[in-house]
This record gives sequence, structure tokens and C-alpha cells, in this order.
Amino acid sequence: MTGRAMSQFAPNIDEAVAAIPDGAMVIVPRESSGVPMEATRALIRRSVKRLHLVALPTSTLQGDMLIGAGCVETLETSAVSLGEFGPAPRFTAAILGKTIQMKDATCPALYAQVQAAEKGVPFMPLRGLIGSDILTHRPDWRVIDNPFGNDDPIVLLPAIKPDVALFHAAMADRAGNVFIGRDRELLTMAHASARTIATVEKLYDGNLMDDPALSAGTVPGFYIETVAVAPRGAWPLQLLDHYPADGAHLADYAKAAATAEGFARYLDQYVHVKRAA
Amino acid sequence: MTGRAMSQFAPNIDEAVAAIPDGAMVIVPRESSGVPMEATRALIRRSVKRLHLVALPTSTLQGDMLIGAGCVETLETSAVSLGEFGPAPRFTAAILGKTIQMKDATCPALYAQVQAAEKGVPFMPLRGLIGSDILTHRPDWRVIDNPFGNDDPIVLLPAIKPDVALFHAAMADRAGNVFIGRDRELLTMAHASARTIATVEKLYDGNLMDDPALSAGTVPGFYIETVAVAPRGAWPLQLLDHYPADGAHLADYAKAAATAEGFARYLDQYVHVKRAA
Amino acid sequence: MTGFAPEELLADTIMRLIGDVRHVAVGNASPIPALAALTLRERGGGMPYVSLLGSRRHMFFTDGGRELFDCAGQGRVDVFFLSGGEIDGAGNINLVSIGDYAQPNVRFPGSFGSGYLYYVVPKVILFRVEHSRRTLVRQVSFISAPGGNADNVHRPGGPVALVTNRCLFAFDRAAKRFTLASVHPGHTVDEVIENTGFDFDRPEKVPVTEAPSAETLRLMRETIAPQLAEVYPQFAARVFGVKVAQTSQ
Amino acid sequence: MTGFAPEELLADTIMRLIGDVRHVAVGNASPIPALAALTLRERGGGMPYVSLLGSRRHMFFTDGGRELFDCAGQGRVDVFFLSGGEIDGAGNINLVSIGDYAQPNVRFPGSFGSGYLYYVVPKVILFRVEHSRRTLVRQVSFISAPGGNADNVHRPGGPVALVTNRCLFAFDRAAKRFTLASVHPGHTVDEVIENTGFDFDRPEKVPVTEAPSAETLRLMRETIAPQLAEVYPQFAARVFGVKVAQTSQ
Repeated sequence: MTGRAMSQFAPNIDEAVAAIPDGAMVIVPRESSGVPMEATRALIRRSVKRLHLVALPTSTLQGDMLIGAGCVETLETSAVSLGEFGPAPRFTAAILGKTIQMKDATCPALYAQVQAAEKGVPFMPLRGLIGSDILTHRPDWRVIDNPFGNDDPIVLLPAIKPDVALFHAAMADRAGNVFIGRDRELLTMAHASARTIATVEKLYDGNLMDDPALSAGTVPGFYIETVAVAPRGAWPLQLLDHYPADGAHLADYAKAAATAEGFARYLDQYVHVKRAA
Repeated sequence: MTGRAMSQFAPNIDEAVAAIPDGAMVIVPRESSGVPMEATRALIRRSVKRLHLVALPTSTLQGDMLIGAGCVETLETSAVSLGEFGPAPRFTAAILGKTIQMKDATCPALYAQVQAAEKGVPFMPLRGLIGSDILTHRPDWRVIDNPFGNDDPIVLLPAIKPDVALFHAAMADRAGNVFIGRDRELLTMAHASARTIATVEKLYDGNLMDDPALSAGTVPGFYIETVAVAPRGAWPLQLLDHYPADGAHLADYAKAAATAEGFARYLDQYVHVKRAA
Repeated sequence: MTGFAPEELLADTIMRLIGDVRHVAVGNASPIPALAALTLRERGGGMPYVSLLGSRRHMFFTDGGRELFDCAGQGRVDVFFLSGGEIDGAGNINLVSIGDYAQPNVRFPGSFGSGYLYYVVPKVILFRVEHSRRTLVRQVSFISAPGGNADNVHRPGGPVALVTNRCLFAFDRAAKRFTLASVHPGHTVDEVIENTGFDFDRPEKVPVTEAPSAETLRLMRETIAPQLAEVYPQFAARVFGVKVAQTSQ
Repeated sequence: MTGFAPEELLADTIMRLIGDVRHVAVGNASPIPALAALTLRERGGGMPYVSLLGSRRHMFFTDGGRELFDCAGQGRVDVFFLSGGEIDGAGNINLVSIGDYAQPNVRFPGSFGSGYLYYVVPKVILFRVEHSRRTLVRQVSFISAPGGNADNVHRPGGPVALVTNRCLFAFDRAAKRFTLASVHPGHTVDEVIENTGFDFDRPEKVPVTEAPSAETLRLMRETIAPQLAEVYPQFAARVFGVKVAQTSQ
């Protein structure tokens, strides 16, 4: 098995993401489940290249920034937008300019594919999809005749096994257990991925596994390679139960990123210089 | 969709299980995940018949008692024993006497089959199994050539969709939300089953969903048809984090149930007369 | 036309379409359906169950992002909502791109959960505020999810209606066609024909869409709008003037 | 032979077989492997990770009963333990029944997770305390899980050894045969041959199984036995005299 014996704490955010190599397949969560924005800025600062980014099942600011900064070679997701702030401008420009390879999916297909990796099976079946052009453009998906049915076509989706799962959560203890609460896809991501890097708002005193309630919402340290403390690490996105999205900032981003130049200025201002805490 | 609009509280344990019809497919959890023994005694008192009992993935006292009392027509599970107290005598007698139909499985196959129902897919693939006589004796399981491999046989397992999920847990709130903590298979069972009946140690004041930690370990009332309060409802088995198994009682059961007569006396003493609280 | 915002009329229309069901789920980028579902639940004293994607408070799921889809696969989601960059007369929706897929002229965000939910939720209500020949087209460039399938394809669900800023269409699944059901107050049948890129059926007399009641409007504005602001702060601010709590660094 | 119980010798032997790994999982009805795994972890200052089925304290899983199997499918379980009502010379194990499956003479509890874990865990250690021609047979009646498979079957895992109350066998996966590796103190090669129903290979000189050190015995008795009592109270009481907390009604 890959991974060190026990979880390690990174001294800072840049070291936390240092082990993500160019060309890695990295899986990240949807906006409401803990997007590691501080780690994303660190990845861009490091000029990581050729990522195969899997956004489970959608992305917003994070995907747009990684694409705009030239970090992404392949994007596998069900949608990228800025939500109420409109289209994702760098994503849109990259598709129209054909600078990234897009693997269009639909949300439950991605969940099923990651669950396939979690379960160590080569594929998962899924209903729907037949007659959709998503399927037409995915030669890696297969249609078979359901062996338990009668003239009943069904789609099989191959497992997605990321090299790295990367997410932000509320807290971790010193054993590397990470509390995720109801954001259970983070657990599935960690199970499915060879390595997991988590950033957290703060440290928890004691062992999360000793509490019957907290342990139910915990990714065991067994699955976690690296933890870094990053207060407000999802900013300017929300961390549910903790802080809302920074709408004013997101509106500014949407405006700036409408052009390549504006986006470059945004990076200069918010990424290449570490923002003050 | 089947099921009433909102969860109901049953006034007593006998009413809680009244809606389980003869012939129902009922799924119950393994010993360490909250076995509804009080509800099991109520089912036996009611002389429920012809159950298709799915024990996920194994059973101990509960399966043995239901079989001994003549409630079970088909048993689908990976193992039945009394653990440290030896073989399950009524199960063994029923198999040797051919009074129940046995569907031998292996633990992860059952989990996968229940997950298939949870996901609304007709089947799930699973590694292993090939060359095992478990597979030989399960005509309802299929082997296909993995479409993503090359001369790579893999087993497909059909979904198990129980009529009723029945389990015991720590607590429920008045909205019918049930706290299960780390015993996550109870959630999968509830998702997969048409109806869910839960017994709980006690009521929780407030709404479990309002607490970020407790909600992570909760089966939403949405999936629960009936809740009944049954203090020490897993007795004489354990409820982890709450009470251990009653070893002396289990040793007595193992001795009594060695014969049909001894088992009948056990039922007279502990089931047909409601035990004092 | 005075007295209510277009969004309020659309939400009210959607409330009527939802009807008497147990569970309504609302996906991404769906503020008007969210307004409708939450208002209906408030009026129903807690029923139907509402699952509002992206919300913590209006969301009972405890199994992560997949639970919406698992729940729908179990047959436990009765109503869902989808939109489209393009929608055509056969009920096909396009959330991906216009032009050749490999070399598109226009790119939309992506298909979200449509490639699955459109098939398994019994009552899918389509909504597209902008009613124009740009959005309602003869044939979509890319089918994120089709309006119908061959009979042997497992498909318990599909579209029942399409709500726009001009009218309400009903969808006939057997015929795979829309029928004009009503025209919103202040709009006309001719205007609908003029602005629709696909053929549709219509009765001789097309009714006017019922306006929301004062009570419904009061509920939306006073009770629901502040709840909506958790997930749709910009929408709640724009339509209802709800102040958004902004985070500053 | 004095100085330690047979269970202590077997656990010590299993500890050596486990070797230097990251994660050891222990299934149902496996008190001796549990004793070995917990002792090894104690000696290793917390490593390897140990997952003890049925325990709350010695179990880090948070995804329910399936997590053990998912974890193994991910390649994250390095060592597991299986037993058998019957075990044969090809490493096949029988946990189901003896005689015709439809009309058996003897019924065992069932296959548990063997029909999967035997295939995917790299190092499966077989243990069967009773070493007799009844338990170690020429050919099992029912294959819960086979010792080997055809080359095209996905099988990263399988048996590496078999520990009994008389000896230790190593398993050769290519040859699909056991080799006698050592005989426990107080037992003989002739006795092993006499009591084994299957053919096996053996070197000219068969070593004696190493006895547990005083330090290992101290650890097992003082530190691990009380931990073991959570899941195996009867075993802990019988072998180590740990008082079991009984629940009375």
C-alpha cells in the first residue's frame, strides 16, 4: 500500500501540497462539502502542471482558478460555474479555446465511479444515461445487456482511482483523524484515493474516535497522509456550519476573471502573494 | 413510494412489529450493530411466519431464535453461530432437518447486494467468489467477462430489496430521526428497504439533525416508518457504547436451545411472557 | 401584472405542478423551484419533505452528495427540476454546449445530475425563465438528457411540464411533445408562438396562468425569502430585498 | 511445554508470520489472531493498525460493516486470518457443511467473509487449533474459498501459512501445496503425519517452533488479555483468567 505508516502534519500549506506531482489525478469536492481553497492557491503558486482534476461532482471557483492558471490538462466533472455569480469564465474560455481535455459526466456517474474504486471493483452499473450525448462522448463507458433483465440495456462505468484526494474540513486530531460531519463524500474520496491530503480549520484536543458522535463523522487517520491547519481554508467559499461564502469577493472574481488579464491580476493579488491571515 | 408521510411512534413493541406481514423479506444487522431482540421476541410472540430473513452479514441469537420458533422460511446470510457460546443449535437443526431454505452468502456479497438496492441498480459486481462453492449453489448470481478487462471473469450479484429493515439503536428524536453513530450499515439497510422499523433505547430531546456531530450519525426520519422505545432492547446481546452482552444468559440459552424441548421452555420463560423491565 | 414579480408567478405555477407528493428535491442553480418547494412545505405544515442542494438546514441527507441520486434511484424523489441552455420540442435538454461538441461556439456549465435524474424521477418540471428562440429550439445541439427513450429502456421518470417567463407547457410523454397549457398574465399566445423554436400543440382556447394569491405572496416574502438566502443570497436580495450577510476578509 | 499455554504459542507464531505490515484485520471467531495482532501493535508502539471485528475500541472503521471489505478491496488490508471446519492440502477451506450440500451431515456456521477476503488480502494466515484427520482433510466437502485460482482470475491475495496446535505449515501458492515449516515444542513430525489428512512437503530436518519470549508472554497476559475481553470475554477468562463483567437483568 502506498502512503506512510501514520498521518503527518505539514508545517504550512505549501508543504502540504508539495507531494502532489505534476500529472497527478486529483479529486476535489463540490462547493458545499469543503473546498480546499488555501491549498488550491498553494498549488497555483507552485505552478503544478497537467493535473487530471476530478471535481466530485461539480466545481465552482476552484476549478475555474486551476484551469485559468494552467494547472489542468484533463477535467472530469459534471459542471463548472460560479453559481449565482454566473458562468465560470476561465473554464468557458479553456473549453472554447480547446486548452483542456474535457470529460463531461453527470453527477451520479462520478459518485458511482468513485464508489467503484472504494469497493475495489472495476466498474459500477448506473441507470439513466442511455440516449444522452454524455454517453456518446465517453468511449470509456460501456453499455451491456443487464444479465438480470430481458432486453434491458444498462451502462457500466469504470472505477476512478485518484492519486490524491484533497479537501478542507472542520477539524483534525493529533492522530490525523479528520472530522467531516455530514460531508460523507469526503470519506468516499479518501477511501478511493491512493493518498489523502486534508486541510482543517483547527486542531481538536483529544481523539475524535473516542467520541461516539464525532467518530461517526470522521475520516480515520489510517486513510490520511497529510494534514495541514488552514484557518478559513475554504475562503472565499463557504464552509457549512462555519462560515458563508464571501459574496463580494466572488462577484469581484467573476468580473476580474472575465479576461485573461483580469485573471492574471487576480492571481497576483490573492495567490502569488500569500494573503495575510 | 410506500410508507406513510412521516415517522410514527408505536405505543409498545408489539404494535411496532405488527405491520410486518407473514412472508415479508426482513433485513437485520450483525450482532455488533444493534440487534432488535425485544422486537424479535415480539415477532415470535405474534407467530410471524414464512419470513425471508436477511442477516447482514451474519447472525447470532436472533437468527437462531427466529428459526427455532418456526418464523423463517428462507435464510440469507453468511454465517449463524453463537460466537463464543458455540454453534447456533436451532439453525444447525433446521439445516440438518431441511426445515428452512438456506441461501449461503459471503459477507461482502450481502453488503454489495444491499448497496445495489440503495443505489437503485439491478446488480453490483464483486471480486472473489470464483472457484467457491458458494457461487456454485447460487443460481441467482452470474459470472460475466469484465467488459473493462481481458479474459477477466467477475461475479454480478442481484440487488436485495427488503420489505422491512428492523434494527435497534441508541436514540431517536420526535421527528423520527434515529442516531446510529458508526453503525452505518443501518443507514444502508434503511435506504435499501421499502420500510424501516427502529427500536431505540431512549428519546432524544431536540432534533438530531440540528447538531453537526449527531446528524452525521443519523438515519433521517424520512426513511423511518415506525419507532418504538425499547430500553435495553438488544438484551441479552450488547449495544456497543451502551452495554455488553449478558454472557451468563447466552450460556444458558446455548444449553437450553441444544434440544427442541429446551428451546420451547426458553421461549415460555423469556418470550411468551413479557419479561419484566 | 402588477402586484407580483415574475419569479413569484413562476414559483406559484411550479407549486401547483408539484401537487400532493412526499418528497421534492431541488438541485443546483434552481432558486425559483427552491422558492416553490419551501413555500409549499411551509403551507403544508412540514410536508412535503424538501431537499435543497447546497443547504444544510433544508436538507436531511446524511450520506453525502450521492444520497440525492441514491434516493431517486430508490423511487423516493417524487419531483425534481431541470433547466437547459437549450430545450427542444421533444423534451431534450442541453446543458453542455452549442455547435460541434469538440469545437463548440457556446459552452454551458455542464449536465449536472440531469443524465440520471431525468430518467428516474417520476415528475420532472422543466424551467427556463428566458423564453426565446435561442433557448427553446427545434433540436438541441447536445442531449444532456433526452425527453424520452425507447420502450425497453428503464425509465420510470421524465418531464411533465415546462415553465418559462411567458407560459406553461405540459409534456405528453407518449407523444413526446409539448402542449401549451396556459399563458402568463400580460403575455399572448401569438407572442409564445413567435418566441418558441419548436412546434407544440395547443387547445383552441388557452387559459391564463392563475396569479399567486395574496397569502402565497405573503408566505414567500416574509417567511421563505430569508430561508432562501442561505443558498441563494443573490437571488433573495434581488427579488425580495433580503440583506445578504457578506463575509469580509 | 511448561511456561506458556498453547494459545500463547500459537499467537506468538502468528505474530512472526504477520511480520512488518501496516494493517492487520481480525474477523469473527478469531481470538488467537486477535491476541497476536494486539500484542504486535503494543510492541510496535501503535503500529500496525489493527481492526478487530466486533470491537469498538480496536476498530477505526467509520463506514459500517462493509468498510473491512472495501478496505481489503482497496489493497489496504495486509493480513487477515481464516479458519475452516475442514481445510485441505490445496488450501481450500470449508466453513459450510460436510456431505451433500443439500443434505449435509454436519453444518458449520457459514462462510463469513472468506469468499472474498481469501482472494484479495495478500497474506492470509490460516489457523485451526484442532489438528486432526477430521479437520485437515484430503479434500473439503464444500469450498467456501479456494486456496488458488486459474491464472486469469483476479487474485492478489491468498494463503501463506496454516497454524495448528501441533505445527506450522507454509503454503506455496505456485505449487498449491503445504510444506511443514516447524513442529511445536512437545510434538513430533510423525504425530503431524499421523494426524494430517492431506499430503504435504517437508524438509529433511524440521525445526521446532520457537517458544514465546518472557517479554511477549508478559505483554499478552498483563496488557492485551484485558483488551481482548471486550470482544472475547470467554476466551480471555479461560486462557488468562480475566474476570468477565456479566450483565444481569
